[in-house]
Amino acid sequence: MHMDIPLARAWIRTVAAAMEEHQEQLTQLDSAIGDADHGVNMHRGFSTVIAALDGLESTNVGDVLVKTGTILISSVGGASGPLYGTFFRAAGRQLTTPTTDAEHLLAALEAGLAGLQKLGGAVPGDKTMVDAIAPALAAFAAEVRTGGSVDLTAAAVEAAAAARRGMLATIPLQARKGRASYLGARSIGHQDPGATSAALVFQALADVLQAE
Amino acid sequence: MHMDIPLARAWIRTVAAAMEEHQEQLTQLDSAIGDADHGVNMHRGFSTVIAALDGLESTNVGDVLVKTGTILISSVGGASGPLYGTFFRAAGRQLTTPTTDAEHLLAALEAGLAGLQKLGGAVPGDKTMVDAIAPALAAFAAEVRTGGSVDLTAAAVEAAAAARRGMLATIPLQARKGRASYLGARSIGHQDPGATSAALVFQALADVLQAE
Amino acid sequence: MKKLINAPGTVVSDALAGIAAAHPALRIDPDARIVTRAGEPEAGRVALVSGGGSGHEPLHTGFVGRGMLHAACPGEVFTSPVPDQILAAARAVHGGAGVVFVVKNYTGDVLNFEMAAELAGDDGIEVATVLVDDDVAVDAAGTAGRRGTGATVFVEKIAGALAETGAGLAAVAEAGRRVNAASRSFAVALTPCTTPAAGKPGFDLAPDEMEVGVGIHGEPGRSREKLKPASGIVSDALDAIFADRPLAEGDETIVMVNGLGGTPLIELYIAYADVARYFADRGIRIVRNLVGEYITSLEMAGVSFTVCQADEQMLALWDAPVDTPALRWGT
Amino acid sequence: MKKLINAPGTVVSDALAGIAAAHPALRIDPDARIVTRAGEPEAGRVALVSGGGSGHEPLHTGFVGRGMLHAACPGEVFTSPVPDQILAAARAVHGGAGVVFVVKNYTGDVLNFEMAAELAGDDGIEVATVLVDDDVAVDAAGTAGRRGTGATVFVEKIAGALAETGAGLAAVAEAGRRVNAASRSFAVALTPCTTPAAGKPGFDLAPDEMEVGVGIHGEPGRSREKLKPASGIVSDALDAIFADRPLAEGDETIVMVNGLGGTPLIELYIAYADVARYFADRGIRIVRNLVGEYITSLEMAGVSFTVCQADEQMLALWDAPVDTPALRWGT
Ligand SMILES: Nc1ncnc2c1ncn2[C@@H]1O[C@H](COP(=O)(O)OP(=O)(O)O)[C@@H](O)[C@H]1O
Ligand SMILES: Nc1ncnc2c1ncn2[C@@H]1O[C@H](COP(=O)(O)OP(=O)(O)O)[C@@H](O)[C@H]1O
Ligand SMILES: [Mg+2]
Ligand SMILES: [Mg+2]
Ligand SMILES: [Mg+2]
Ligand SMILES: [Mg+2]
Repeated sequence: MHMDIPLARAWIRTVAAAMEEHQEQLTQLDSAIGDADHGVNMHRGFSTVIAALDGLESTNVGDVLVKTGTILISSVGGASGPLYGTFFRAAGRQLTTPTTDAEHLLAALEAGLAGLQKLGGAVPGDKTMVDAIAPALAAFAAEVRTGGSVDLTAAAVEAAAAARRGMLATIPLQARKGRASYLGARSIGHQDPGATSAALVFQALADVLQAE
Repeated sequence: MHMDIPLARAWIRTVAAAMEEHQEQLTQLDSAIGDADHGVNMHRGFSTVIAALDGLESTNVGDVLVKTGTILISSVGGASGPLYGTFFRAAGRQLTTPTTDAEHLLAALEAGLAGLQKLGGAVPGDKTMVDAIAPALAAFAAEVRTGGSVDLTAAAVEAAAAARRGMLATIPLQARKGRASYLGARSIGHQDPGATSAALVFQALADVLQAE
Repeated sequence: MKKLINAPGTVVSDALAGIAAAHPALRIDPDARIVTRAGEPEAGRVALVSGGGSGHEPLHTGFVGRGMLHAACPGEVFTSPVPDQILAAARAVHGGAGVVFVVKNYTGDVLNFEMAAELAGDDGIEVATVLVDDDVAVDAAGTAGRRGTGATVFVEKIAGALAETGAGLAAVAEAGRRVNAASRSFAVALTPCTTPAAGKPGFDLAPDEMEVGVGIHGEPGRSREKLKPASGIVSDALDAIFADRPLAEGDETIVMVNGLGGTPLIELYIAYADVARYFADRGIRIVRNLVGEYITSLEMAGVSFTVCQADEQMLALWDAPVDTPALRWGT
Repeated sequence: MKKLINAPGTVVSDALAGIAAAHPALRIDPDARIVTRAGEPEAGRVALVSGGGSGHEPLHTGFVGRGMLHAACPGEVFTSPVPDQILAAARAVHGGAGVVFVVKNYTGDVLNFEMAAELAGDDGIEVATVLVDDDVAVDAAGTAGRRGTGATVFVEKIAGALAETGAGLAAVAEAGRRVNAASRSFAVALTPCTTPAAGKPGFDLAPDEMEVGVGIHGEPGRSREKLKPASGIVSDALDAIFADRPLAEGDETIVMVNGLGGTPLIELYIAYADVARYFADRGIRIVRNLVGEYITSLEMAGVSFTVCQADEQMLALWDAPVDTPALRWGT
């Protein structure tokens, strides 16, 4: 299985649908340890993205992701806009061909995470979206680099599961980045909203690949 | 039974105690159809009055009532301050002797009511303190002027009962004076706070006379 | 009851201490309970005195200063001041040219100011009273008469500016009365408020209800209705105002969208956008406006609308400099 | 959720329409979502741009005008603006002498302003950023750093006044940074607030509880405590401020007692009386003050305290004329 332009578009559309579906949940999570806007932010961002993708002439997979990131930056605001925006843009910039295989996609997503971390300064354990994305990419890498077969779908399914575990693992953490860090020890016991939306991003990738 | 200066003081002290005891009730009644201050107003007024009476050299019964009214005017504010103040001042001005009998007291209280009505413009049925005071004085007058004996205590007991009936009779009325009138038909079904405090004034008179 | 106070009984005196500390251009007499401009009395100049219950801040204390009031006498929360207090204010600012009392039409305010005017007369102070009664939610018939609400701010600003020019007592009072006659208000509450003394809200409202036609004392309004969007609240309020005093295309107005205490400014601007649209649709001009909190009901959430049909004199006086804690413009 | 709005999704654009209608001295670009002074850009003059999430009004839109900001870019409620918006603001007011970004220290604000600064640099606009981080309720270690709260008002006033004198980019930014370094804040909430999008309060508080050390985004604070009288709240807040940045007898300060949105002015004055007493007891001088609502959290009841140790330059710039919707004095 490779990722081509239609598949990349389907991924982003599925992310958008997931953000819409989970808008309320993300906002309520953000209400507990943040400022109650993460759901609206993600929904506003991705619905702007899919409207913009409709008119996009893309010649390679990266175009779709770069465009996604650019639109996120210009429509979301907050912390998550620049962070997710940078993630997609930095990933997209690596994908200069009409289709891409698991290995290249992984490298691109790793570049995305590196960009996100460089911008936001968060490391795993800080109780942020990084706590879902980093384990997702580690699981993806485990499939791609050490597994015998290089099955993109299987890698994405593993990544989604790992993202979900990472998301749940944010619950006992004390936040050290973002708004939740202001709460100190009171941030413990709450699931991070950004890690939750990140798990949705990887679940969407697994979903569209499995649906193929 | 006559009213002398100590009895007049005892009356006002008993009124003050009643206002303190019923402060909460008066405020809650005023909360329903007014601005939630009648209890505090009456309590502030009468506690200022009794402090001032302590130092008062009075040569006649009227001094006590005039002083009461003057202090109410200068310490209550709101509608009830000038109205009760005028009632006691106008009544007191009629009582220029060290003791007074039922007939003179009645005439004085009638002068008080006249002053109050002249100032506030309310007539019986407007859902105000007048609805307790007017029937109280009518009952008092019935005892004094038409009864064979002229028993001040009996007259005061009748007056207190009539004031109470008048107070309860304000419940079904629609207010036409004071703040409650702003509510229009929504004032119906609530007991008037001023009629309630007025009933306390007459109950206090009956109480001190009966205690003699 | 959650309030940033020290004790229910010291709310007004504690706040006066804060006003004294915050505003060096004001003089506070804590015993007489009056707030005046520094440097009073100023000889030969008509003085404006207003007052009423506390809990409506910035009214009236926040409007003491050059171009507006000379003195304010704050009563207890939602309780009009006593005559002695009003008299003390009149004495403190009387410069020999008379004193204008700006009185909101409530039985308590009217009676206490009346008594004070009598006492002031005994003192040789000439008093003229401007009664403010602009609230169209109240029928004048069968009631204590229309309440005085938002127009009070307009009356105090415009009459205050005229007094500043050296105009005489009759002229200043007349200007205030003309502003009142040209003004109408209407208010809607989204939540009740709690007086420190009562400790409980004046009424209960379901999450989808509002009180329509409320005053500024936390009392229930004329009716309870289902909550509406801002545009619906605005058009109901303005319909009521214009039904009472119609305006024609091209008429010039001063409009105030006033928060009742608990409504955030962002919402007042939303309401003002709807007000501007309503006026534009009818070709009526808003030539001056105030959007903010000017006359409040403690922490009540809600909004009041005041419309004044303004003539040239009113506008010139409106634009005249004012320098008070709550209203300040011009040089 | 009871709000005077038309729809949760149009809160910011509706409010901008209201601001546009209410303030003829401002220009609103509804598409770019920016508010600027009329007559921008003014050639050769350093421009101040600020912005952040909406819901803190009057901050920042209410501080656009002579002597303060040149532009504000309001984001969605509690959401920092996007880079395009900030860039549009910078372009609209850039007079060739550079632009100062006043940025409250939140991850979102910092990142979006950073991106905008990069884009502005590509456009040839020189940008200097003043980061505001005055909230002592947050430990800088192990967190996203101290939040920017009340000191923002001081920074915008003082740096804005300096820009008005024709000072250069570095000097204006440096003045802003000095004000921030000299300022500390602390806030306490008595009730939560509800964002239009969430529809429910950010936390629940029992009738006898308060949240201590809150920010301005409706989030819970550092701790929950039993409600105290105003004097206790004031001394806790000022103790925290002075523990972080001690002041000595005779030091001169500018102090702000700021309502978070739902607290009536009468209560802010009560708190200010306690503040004045606290300072007097220590011989520290309050030489200027603000009491009112300047930086809010929607309808949250509560209060924030900001103390700035002011030197002569700061005081002179503080006193310089300012003419904005929410702050206005001088000629
Ligand atoms: N420095 C950071 N690095 C990575 N992720 C971060 C950082 N700061 C915040 N986040 C993520 O952003 C999420 C919040 O996003 P959002 O609510 O949209 O923005 P804001 O916090 O500005 O309101 C957090 O739950 C967290 O996962
Ligand atoms: N015009 C009037 N004449 C007689 N009594 C009146 C009049 N107006 C009001 N009252 C009485 O005053 C009472 C309210 O007193 P209070 O609450 O102390 O003053 P306020 O209405 O100014 O808050 C009413 O319940 C009513 O009985
Ligand atoms: Mg958030
Ligand atoms: Mg009352
Ligand atoms: Mg009252
Ligand atoms: Mg946010």
